[in-house]
Amino acid sequence: MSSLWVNLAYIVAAVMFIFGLRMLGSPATARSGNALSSGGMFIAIVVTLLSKGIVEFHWIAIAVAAGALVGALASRLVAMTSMPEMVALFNGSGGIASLLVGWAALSGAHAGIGAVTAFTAVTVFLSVMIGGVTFSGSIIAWAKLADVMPSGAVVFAAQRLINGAILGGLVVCGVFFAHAPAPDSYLFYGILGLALLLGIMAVIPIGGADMPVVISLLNSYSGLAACAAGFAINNNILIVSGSLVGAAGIVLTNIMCKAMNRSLANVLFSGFGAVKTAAKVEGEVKPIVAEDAYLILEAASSVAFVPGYGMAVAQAQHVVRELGELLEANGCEVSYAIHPVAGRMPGHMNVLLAEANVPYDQLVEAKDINPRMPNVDVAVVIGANDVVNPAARDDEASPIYGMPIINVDHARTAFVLKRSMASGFAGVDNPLFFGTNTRMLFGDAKASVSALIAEFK
Amino acid sequence: MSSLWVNLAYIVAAVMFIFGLRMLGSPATARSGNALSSGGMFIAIVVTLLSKGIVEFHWIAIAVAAGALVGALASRLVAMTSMPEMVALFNGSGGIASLLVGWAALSGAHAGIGAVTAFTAVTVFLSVMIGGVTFSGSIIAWAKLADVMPSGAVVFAAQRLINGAILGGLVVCGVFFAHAPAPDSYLFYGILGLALLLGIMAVIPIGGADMPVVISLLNSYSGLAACAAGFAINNNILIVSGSLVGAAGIVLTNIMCKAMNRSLANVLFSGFGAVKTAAKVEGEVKPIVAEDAYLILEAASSVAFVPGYGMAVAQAQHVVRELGELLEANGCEVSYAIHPVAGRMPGHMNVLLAEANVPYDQLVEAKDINPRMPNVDVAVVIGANDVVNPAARDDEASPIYGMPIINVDHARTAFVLKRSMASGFAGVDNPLFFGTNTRMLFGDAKASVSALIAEFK
Amino acid sequence: MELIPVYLAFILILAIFLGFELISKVPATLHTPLMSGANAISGITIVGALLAAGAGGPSWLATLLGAAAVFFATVNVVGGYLVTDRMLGMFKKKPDESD
Amino acid sequence: MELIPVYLAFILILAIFLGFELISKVPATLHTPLMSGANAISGITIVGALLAAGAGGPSWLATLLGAAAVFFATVNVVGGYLVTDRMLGMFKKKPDESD
Ligand SMILES: NC(=O)c1ccc[n+]([C@@H]2O[C@H](COP(=O)([O-])OP(=O)(O)OC[C@H]3O[C@@H](n4cnc5c(N)ncnc54)[C@H](OP(=O)(O)O)[C@@H]3O)[C@@H](O)[C@H]2O)c1
Ligand SMILES: NC(=O)c1ccc[n+]([C@@H]2O[C@H](COP(=O)([O-])OP(=O)(O)OC[C@H]3O[C@@H](n4cnc5c(N)ncnc54)[C@H](OP(=O)(O)O)[C@@H]3O)[C@@H](O)[C@H]2O)c1
Repeated sequence: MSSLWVNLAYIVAAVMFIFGLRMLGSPATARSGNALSSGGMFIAIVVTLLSKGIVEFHWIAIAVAAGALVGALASRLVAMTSMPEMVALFNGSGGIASLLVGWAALSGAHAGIGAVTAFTAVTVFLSVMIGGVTFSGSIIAWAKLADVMPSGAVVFAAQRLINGAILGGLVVCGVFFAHAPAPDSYLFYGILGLALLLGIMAVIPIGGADMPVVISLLNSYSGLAACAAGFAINNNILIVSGSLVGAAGIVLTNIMCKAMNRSLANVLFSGFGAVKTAAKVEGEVKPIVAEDAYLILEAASSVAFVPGYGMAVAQAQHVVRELGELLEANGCEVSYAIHPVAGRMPGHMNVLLAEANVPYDQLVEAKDINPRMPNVDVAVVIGANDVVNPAARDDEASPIYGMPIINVDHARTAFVLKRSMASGFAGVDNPLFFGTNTRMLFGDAKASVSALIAEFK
Repeated sequence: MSSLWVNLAYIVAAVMFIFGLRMLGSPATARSGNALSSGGMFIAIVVTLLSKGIVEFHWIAIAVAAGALVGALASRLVAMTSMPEMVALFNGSGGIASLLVGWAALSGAHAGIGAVTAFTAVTVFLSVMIGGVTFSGSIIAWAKLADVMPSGAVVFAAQRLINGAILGGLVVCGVFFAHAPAPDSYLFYGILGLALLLGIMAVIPIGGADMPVVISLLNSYSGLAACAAGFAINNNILIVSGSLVGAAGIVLTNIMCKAMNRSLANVLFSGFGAVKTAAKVEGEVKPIVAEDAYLILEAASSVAFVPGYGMAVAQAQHVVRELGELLEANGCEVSYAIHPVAGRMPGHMNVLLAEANVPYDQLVEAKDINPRMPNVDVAVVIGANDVVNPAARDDEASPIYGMPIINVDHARTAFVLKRSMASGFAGVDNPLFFGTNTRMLFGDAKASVSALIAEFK
Repeated sequence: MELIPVYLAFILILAIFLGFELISKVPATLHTPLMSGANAISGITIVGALLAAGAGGPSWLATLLGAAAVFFATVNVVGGYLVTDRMLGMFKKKPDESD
Repeated sequence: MELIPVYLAFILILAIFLGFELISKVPATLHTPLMSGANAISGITIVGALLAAGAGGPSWLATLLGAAAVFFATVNVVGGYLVTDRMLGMFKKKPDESD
C-alpha cells in the first residue's frame, strides 16, 4: 500500500478512536464504543503491516502471537477487584513499548543514514524518557497495590532534592545527546537509566491509596510517550491517539483530585498517609449483632447502601446485591450511594456492583443522595470509611477536611460493617462510629451481609 | 518572518479561537471569549502581513481600511432587533471573500506556474462554489428578513428539478474544469454563475421565519468555503477555523430544527409557511383592558413573561423589564420563560432582554418552567404565538404538532398581548386565544405594556 | 510532499470534531452571539485574501480579486466581532442589591 | 518539508483539546473502564513498533528492540481492550419486569 492510502486509513482509525471515546460517555453505548475503538486499532495495525515500510514479518509474528496470548490470558483471569493492578501493568507495558520504539528509531536511523538529526534526537529522547518513567513508575504502583512492596509512602530526607537532581541530570544528558545523538553513546544509556530511576523515585513517596491518581497520571504519560514516538517517526496516528490518551489521563487525574479535595502537587509530593495525625475521637461505640440489624432492616422502607474499599477487599458485592433484592422484595426502596473516590480507583464501586448485576440506574451519586439522606431509614456502610467521615465536613483541623462525603450520619440509622475500629486509608479517626444513630456490625463484610441474608430467609 | 514562525503563530491563533469558543459557553466568560477570539484573528492577520509572501501593501491598506470602516459602522448602527439581517449580510461578505480568494488563487497560480494542478483546481472549484452559494443565499435571506422582497416561501412547479439540474451542471463543470483548469475558461465563469444562481434558487422556497436556520446553515457553508480555500493554498489556520465554524453552524442548525420538531430537509424543501392550513378554531375570545389586567397583576404573587417575535417587532423589551421591576417591587415573583425558537433567531429573546438589562439568571428555559406553570398566577404572553400554541402539544393534525411549547394554558391566568387575532409564522390558529383562562390584551405590545406601567404608577 | 493533503485532512477532521464538542455545550441563551461570533471567525479567509492581494505576482487580476476579498473579509471580521461584543456586553448578572 | 513538524504540532494540539472535551463528558460510573480503554488506545505505539521491527534495515539491534516493543504493545492493546470489554459487559440496565 502506498503511504497515501496508509495515511488515509490512519484517519479512519483516528475517527474510530474518537467515536469510541465519545460512546464511552454513556453506559448504554460504552461497550460498542470500546469495540469501535478496538476496530480502529485493528485497522491501524493491518494497514501498517501492509505498508511498504514492513519487509520482515518473522519477528513480528512471534511477538504479536506471544503478546496477544499474554494480554488475553491476563485480561480473562484477573479478578474484578484487582483491576487497578491490572491497569498499572498494562500501562507499564505501554510505557516500555514507547521506550523501545524510541530506541529502535535511534539505532535504525543511525545504522541507516549514519547521522541522526537533532529533531529526531529530541523526540527519541522524549519517548525514551517518558516511556521509561511510565514503565518503572507503573511497576512500583503495581507493587504497592498488590502488596508486593509495603504500600505506605516511603519518605526520607532530601527526597525532593534527589528527584530534582535526577530530573536535572536527565535534561543535561538530553541536551548533550541532542548535539551528538548515537545509540551506543554513554549518554543514551545514562538517559535510559535515569528515566527508569526517576519513575521509581517519583512513585515510592506516594501512599498506596493514592495509586489510582498515579496510574491515571502515568497513563497520561504513556499517551505523551506515544506522541513523542509519533514525532520521532513522523506518524500521525501515534500523535492523535497519544494526545487523546494524554488528555484523558489528565482529566481523570483532575477529577480524582477534586473529589478528594487535594491538589495534584499534594498527592504527588506530600507523602500523604505516611504520618498519622493525632486527632482522636472519644465516645461510646454501639455494636449490633446480625439478628437485631435484621429487625431494623426488615422494618425499613428505604435503605441506602454505601460501599467502600472494604467491599472490594471482602468481595462482598454479590451478597450485597442479594440483600438488596431481598429488601426490595420486602417492599423497601433500595439505592446504592457511590462516592467518586470510594475504593481504590475512580468508578471502582460501579464496576464491582455492575459485576454483581446491580442495574446502573439504581446507583446514585453523592450529591444526589445527600439531600435525601434525612429520609433514609437505614444507611448501610459496607467497608467504607473516609468517604463517610463527617470530620471531612465539620472538623477544619482534619487532614481530609473539605473532601465531599456521603452524609450517612444524617440518615435515621447508620449501620457500619467493618472488621475493627481501624481507620481508613487517610488514617484519621471517624466520628461517625461514635454517632448516636450509628450501630457497628463488626466482622468481614461478606460474612456480615451473608448473616443478614440468612436472617431474611 | 520565515514560514515556520508564521505557522507557529497560526497555531497560537487556532488555540485562541478554540478557547474563545469554549468561553462562549457561559454568559460570564462569553465576552472575554469573544475578545480572545478576535485577538487570535489579529495575530493571524499580523503574521500573515509579516510573512515573506506579501510584498505589496498598497491595495491591502486601502481594502482593510475601507472594510474595517464599513464593518465597524454597521455593527455600531444596527438595532438589536435587526441582528438576523446583520448576521446574514456579514455571512454574505464571508462567502464572497472565499469565492474571490479561490478565484485569485486560480489566476495567481495560472499566471505564476503556467499550469494548475488538479488538486488546486478541485479546491478552487469548491471554494468558488461554496462561497458563491453562501453569498447569494445570504443576500436572499437578508432580503427576506428585511422585507426587501416578500418574505413568504416562493414555490413553483419543478422547483426541485431545476435546483437539481443546477447542482448537476455545477458538478459537471467542476469535473471538466479539474481536467483543464484555467481562470479565463468559460467553464470557470459557468461555475461562478451557476453557484450564484444555486444560492438564490435554494433560498427562495424557504419562508421568512425559517431564515435563521438558513443563515446558520450558510454560516456553516462559509466555514467550509474557508476550509476549501485553505486546502487551495495549503494553509492550516484556514482549515482549522473553517472547520470550527462549519461544525458550529451545523450544531446550531440542528438545535433549531429539533426545537421546532422539524427535519432539516423539511425546512429546506417543504416551502413551509407558503400554504396556510385550513384547520380553524372556533370559540369565544375574552378581551381585557389595561385597567382590569392591572388589577389581576397587582394581586398576583407569581408572574411569568413569555416573549416572542412580537416583542422584537414592538421593541417592547425595555418596558417589559420596567413592568417586571414594578411587579417585583410589589412583592411578586417574576420570571421570563424563553422558548428556544421564540423570535427569529436562536437566543433572539435572550439578546433583547439582555439589552434591556434583564439579569440572565431570571430567564428560565421551557423545560424548567413548564412543571411550575400550574403555580404561576399570570403568564403574560408578549407577542408570542406559535411557541405557546397548545395545538402543537394536543392536535396531531396540526402542522406544528410535536414542537415543544411553553404551556401557558396551564397557568392560572394567561394574558396574550398582540395586535389582532392573526396567526403567527406557522400560519395556524391558536386555541390558546379561546381558552377559558385566557384574556386578550389587544394592541401593540409596547403600548399595552406601557399602559400597564402607567396603571402601576 | 505527497502527504501534505493527508496532514491537512487530519487537521480538518480533528477540528470538525472539536467544533462539534465545543458548540454543543453552549447554552441557548448565547446562541445568537455564538452565531455571529462563529461568523466572525469564518472571516479567517482574510488570511487567504491578504496572501492573494499582496503576492505582487505577475497577475494583476489576482491582486485585484485579492484586494476585493480583503475588503469583504475585513467587513466580516471587524463587523462580526464588534457586533458580537456589543451583544455580549448587554448580558449582565443580576446586579448586587448595593447599587 | 520543513513544515511537517508544524502540521504535526497542529494535529497534536487539536487532538489534545478534543481529548479534553470528550473525556470531561464521561460520567463517574464509567471512569474505570475509561481508564483501561484509554490505556488500550495508548497501545497505538504498536504501529511504531511494527515499523521498527519489520523495517529489515541494516541494524539487527533495531529489529530486536522493535520485536520486543511489538510484544509489549500487543499485551497492552489486547489486554486493555479485552479487560475493558469484560468490565463493560457487566454494566446492565435494570432488566424488564417480564424476565
Ligand atoms: N477511588 C479512588 O479513585 C481513590 C483514589 C485515590 C485515593 N483514594 C482514597 O481511598 C479512600 C477510599 O475511601 P473508602 O471509604 O472507600 O475506603 P477506606 O477509607 O480506605 O476504608 C476502607 C475500610 O474498609 C474496611 N475493610 C477492609 N477490609 C474489610 C473487609 N474484608 N470487610 C469489612 N470491612 C473491611 C477497613 O476497616 P477495617 O480494617 O476495620 O475492616 C477500612 O476502614 C479515600 O481516602 C480516598 O481518598 C481513592
Ligand atoms: N427563533 C428561531 O430561531 C426561529 C428559527 C426558525 C423559525 N422560527 C419560527 O418562528 C416562530 C416564532 O414563534 P413566536 O411565538 O416567537 O412568534 P410568531 O409565532 O411568529 O408570532 C408572533 C406574534 O407576534 C404578534 N405581533 C407582531 N407584532 C406585534 C406587535 N408590534 N405588538 C404585539 N404583537 C405583535 C403577531 O400577532 P399580531 O399580528 O396579531 O400582532 C404574531 O402572532 C415559530 O414558528 C418558530 O418555529 C424561529
